[in-house]
Amino acid sequence: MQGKGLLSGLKVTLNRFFGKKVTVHYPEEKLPMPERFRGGELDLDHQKCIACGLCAMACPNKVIELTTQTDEQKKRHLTSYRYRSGRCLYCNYCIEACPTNAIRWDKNYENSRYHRQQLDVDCLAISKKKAPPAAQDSAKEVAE
Amino acid sequence: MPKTQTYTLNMGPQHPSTHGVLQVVMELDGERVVQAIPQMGYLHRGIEKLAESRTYAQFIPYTDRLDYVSSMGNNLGYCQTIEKLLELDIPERAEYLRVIMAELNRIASHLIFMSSVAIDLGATTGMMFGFRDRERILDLFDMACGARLTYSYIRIGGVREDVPPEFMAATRQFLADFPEMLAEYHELLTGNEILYHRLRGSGVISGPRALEIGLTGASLRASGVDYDIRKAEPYGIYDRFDFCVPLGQTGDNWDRYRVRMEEMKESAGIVTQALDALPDGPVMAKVPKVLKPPPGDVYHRIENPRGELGFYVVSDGSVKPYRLHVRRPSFINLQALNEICQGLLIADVVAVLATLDPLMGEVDC
Amino acid sequence: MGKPMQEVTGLFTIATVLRKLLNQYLPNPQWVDMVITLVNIGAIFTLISLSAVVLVYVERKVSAYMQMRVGPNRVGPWGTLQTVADMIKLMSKEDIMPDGADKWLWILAPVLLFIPAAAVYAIFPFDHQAIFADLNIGIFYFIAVSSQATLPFLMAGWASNSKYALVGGMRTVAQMLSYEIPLVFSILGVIMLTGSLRMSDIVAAQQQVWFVAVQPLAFVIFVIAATAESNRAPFDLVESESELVAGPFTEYSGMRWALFFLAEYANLFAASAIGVTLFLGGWQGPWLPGWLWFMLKTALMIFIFMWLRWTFPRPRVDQLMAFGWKVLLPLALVNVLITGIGMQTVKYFR
Amino acid sequence: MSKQRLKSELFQALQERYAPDLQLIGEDFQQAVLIEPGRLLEVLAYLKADAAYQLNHLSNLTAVDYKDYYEMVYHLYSLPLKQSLTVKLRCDASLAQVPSVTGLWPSADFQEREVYDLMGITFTGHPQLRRILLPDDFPDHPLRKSYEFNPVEEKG
Repeated sequence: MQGKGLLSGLKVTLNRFFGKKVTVHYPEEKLPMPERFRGGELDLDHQKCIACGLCAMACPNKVIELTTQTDEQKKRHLTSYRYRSGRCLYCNYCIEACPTNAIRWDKNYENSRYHRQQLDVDCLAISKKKAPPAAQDSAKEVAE
Repeated sequence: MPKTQTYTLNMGPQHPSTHGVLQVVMELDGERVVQAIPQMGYLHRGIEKLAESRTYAQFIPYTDRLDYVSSMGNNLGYCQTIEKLLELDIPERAEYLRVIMAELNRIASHLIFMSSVAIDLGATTGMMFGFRDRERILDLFDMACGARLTYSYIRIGGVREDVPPEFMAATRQFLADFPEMLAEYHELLTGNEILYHRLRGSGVISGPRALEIGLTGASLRASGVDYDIRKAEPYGIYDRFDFCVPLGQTGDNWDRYRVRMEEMKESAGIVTQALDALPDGPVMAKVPKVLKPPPGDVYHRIENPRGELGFYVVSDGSVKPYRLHVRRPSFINLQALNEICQGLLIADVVAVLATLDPLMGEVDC
Repeated sequence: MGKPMQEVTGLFTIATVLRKLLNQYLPNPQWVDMVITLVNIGAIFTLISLSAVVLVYVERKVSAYMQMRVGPNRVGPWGTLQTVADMIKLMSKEDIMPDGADKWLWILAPVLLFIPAAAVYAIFPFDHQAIFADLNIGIFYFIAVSSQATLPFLMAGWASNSKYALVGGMRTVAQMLSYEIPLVFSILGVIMLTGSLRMSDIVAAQQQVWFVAVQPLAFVIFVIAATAESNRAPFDLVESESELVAGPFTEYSGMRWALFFLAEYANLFAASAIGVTLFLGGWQGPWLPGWLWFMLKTALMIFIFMWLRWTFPRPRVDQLMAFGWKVLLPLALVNVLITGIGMQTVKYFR
Repeated sequence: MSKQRLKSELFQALQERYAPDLQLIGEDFQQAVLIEPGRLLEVLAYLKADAAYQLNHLSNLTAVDYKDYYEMVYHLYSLPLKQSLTVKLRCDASLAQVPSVTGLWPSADFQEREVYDLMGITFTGHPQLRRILLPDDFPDHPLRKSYEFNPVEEKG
C-alpha cells in the first residue's frame, strides 16, 4: 500500500519529537573521556624522563623535538622538549615507546588555538612548573 | 526540431553533496546529464610517497587517513600485508579482536552511507539517526583504543592492546539494540515510498559491466556479482564465520542501498559469533622492535566497506618500504560514475554519488 | 457561557474601542478611518516580521527535537533570541553581487517576492469582523496574488548569472505553475459548498462543521499543494540543497538573502492561515477569543508543514511533475465531482 | 593467507606457450610472470579469455621505480575460478612507455592515469591520458625515486 511508509515515517519523527534527546549541552556538560583516550597535549614528567629520545624516534611525523645534555655523572638530561601538536597524528607511538612512562596524554581535548605558534608546546617548562624545584631535589635524592 | 545546446555545470569541489572535495564536471542538456566526469586530487596528500620515508610501523597512522570512516579496515589490510611479507603468525585472540573491530567498523561505515543517502535525498532527519547510532560504535572504539576516527588499533603482529573488560558487555548491548535501530531506519527511510521511487530503477549498471569497469564491494554485489573477498579469498580467520553475502539484482541505486543495509545485519552476526568464540591469550605476536622484512613484494587485499582494498608493498630489506601502493576501492569505483550517470537527471547524479559511496580521503590518497 | 468573554477580547471590540477613542480627539471621521487603516497595516507588517522571526526559531526547535537534538539554546533563554542574533549577523554581512549579474532584476527579485507574500495578508479573517479587506473575491485574490511569487524566483535565478540559480529558477516555474492547479481545484470544493469567495462567508459557513470533515480529500490535496507552492521540503526542489546548493538564492547574501527567507516564512504562515480559514473553521471556537483560536489553529498547520519537512526525502523533479499532474490533479477533479454529486443529492432529499 | 595462487601446472603451461618472452619469477606468494612489453596485450588477452585462466578482474595496477627500469605490476584475479596471478613487465627508464590495458579491462583507466601522473609512465593506446590527482601543470612525477621534494616553508 503506497503511503504506509510515509505514515510510519511521520510516526517515528513524532515519537522522537516528544522523546528523549541524545545530545548534551557541550560546554556546560562534558562527556567523560575514556581511560585510553588519546588527545590533548603531551604531559611530560621530566623527573621520570631519561632523555633517551625514543619518543621522538617513534613519531611518524617528527612532532617531538628534544635536545639533551650529559651532566658530569654521565647522566642525560633534557634541555628542551618541544611538542608540535599541530602536526600530531595522535597515534600513541611516543607513549608506547617510552621506557619509563614519562609522557602521557593530558586528555584536554579543547586544544584549539588562535595562532599556529600556540600549537607548539614546551612540555619541559610545563613539567618544571608543575613539580617545584624542592620536589625535584627530593626526587633526585630518592633516585640516588 | 528546436536547436538545443548543452552546458557545463561544475559540481564541487565545494558542494553540499559531493562527499568532500570531489568535483564532477557535468555536461547537461537541460537537467539531463550528457557526461559527468569526476575530477579528483583536491585532497591528495601523497601518502604513497610518505610511506617511503616512514618505517613499516609508522605508516599505520597514515592508513587511518585513507578511508577515514573505516580506519579499522585499513589498519587490518595494511598490517596483514606486512605480516604476509614477514610470514608472521598472529595470536588467536588478536585475530578475533580484529574481526570484531573490522565488522563493527563496517557497520559504522554503512551507517554513514545510509546517512549520506538520506541527506542527499533531502531527508535530514534520517541522517541524524544514522549518526546517532554510529556514535555507539565510536564509543566502543574509544573504549578500546582511545580514538573515535583514527584508531591505529590493529598493529603489525596483533592489536595494540587488549580490550577493556567492559568492552564485551557494551558490544553485546549494542548488538542487542541493533535490530531495533534497523527497524527504525526501515520505518523512516527504507520503507519510505519517496525514497524507494527516488532510488529504484535509476543509476543502473549491469553485473558484467560493473566488473569490467572495476566496481568492487557492495556496489558490485548490488549488480548481482557474488564477489566478497571475505568469502572468495578469506583473509585472517574469516573462513570460520558463518555469514551470507547479500546480492542485488538490477544494480540500480536501490539495490546498492539495500545491499549495504543487509550487510550491516550480516556484520552484526559476525561480531556476535566472534564475541562468542573469543579465546583468551596474548593479543600481540613476538615482533622485533625494528621491522626489516625480507626483500620482495607482496599484494594483499581485503574487503573494506567500500570495496576491495589492496596494499602492494615492495621491500628492499630496509626498515622502510621501497614502494607502497594502495588499491583504493573508492578511487576505482568512481570510474563507473560517468557511465552510470549518463541520461539521468541532476538529482540522480547526487543519488548515484551517494550510493557509490566514494570517500575522498581514499580517492585522493 | 463564554460568549461575553470572547466578545470583550475580540479584535473587533478592540477596534471599536479604539475608534471611539479616536473620535473624541480627531475632528473628521475620515481621519479616524485612515488612522485605523494605518494601524491595521502596521499590525499586519508586525505580524509578518514577527512571525518570520518566531517561525525560524520554531522550525529550528522542531527539527532539532525530531532529530533528538536540543536546538538553539545559547542566545537568550532557551535560545529564543537566536533568530535576532542571526538577523543582526545577516544585516552586517557584505552584500555581494555576482559578476555579470543583471543588476536591476537581481536587486528587484527579493523585494518583489516579498510583496505578494505580504499582500495576501489583507484577506485573512483573524477574528470576527477583523479582516483588513473583506473582498467579495477574497480567495480568488489570494490565488491571484500568491501566484505572482513565481516570477521573482525566475528573476532571481536568471539575474544571478549562475547555472545553479538558473536551473533552480526554471524548476520553480514548472513546480509552482503545476501545483497551483490542484491547489485551486482543492479550494474549489470548499467554494462550491459555501457558494461564496468571500473569506468571512467561508468562515461563517463552518459554524456547525469544519470543512475538513466534509472535504478530507481536498484538505490533503491542499496541504500537499501548499507545501509545493511555498517551496518547502519535501517539495523544496527549487532550493534542493543537495543538488542545486540553494537554487535561485545561491548567489544572494546578507540582507537580500534574508528577504527570501522572510518571504518563505511569510508564505508558510499565509498557507497555514488559508488552510485554517478554508478547512479548520477559521477563528471559530469556544471560550477563547477568536484571534487566539485562529493563531492556535495556524500554529497546528505550521507544525504539520514542519513535520512533513523534517520527515520526508525529496522527490525528483520528474516525479514531482508526474505526481502533480497525474495524481493530484485527477484527485482534485474527482473531489470536485463528488462534491457536486453530494450537493445535488442533499438538495434532492431536502 | 592467499591460498588462491595459480596452480603450478598453469604457470608451466603459460611459460611453455610464450617462452622466451615470458619468465616465471619469485616463489611462494611472490610468484609472478614477467612478460616482454611487446607481447603484454597478447598474453593478457589470452589470460583473460582462456577457460583455464579466466582472469577477468584486474584488481590492481601499479608501477615501481627500480631506478634503471620501471616495473609494471598487474594483479589479476579470476572470479569464477578463484585464482590470482601477478603479471610484471619491465620497461626501460629512458623509454617509460608501455601498452595500455584499458582495451581489456576498462577498470585500468584511472589506475593507468594515476601511474602516468605519479610515476610518469606513458600508456600507449589509453583513451585520455592526463593527470588525475595532481594539477595539470605539475612539473614532475613525484613517485619516481629521482623526484626531489623542495618543501615550501610552513607559514605561521
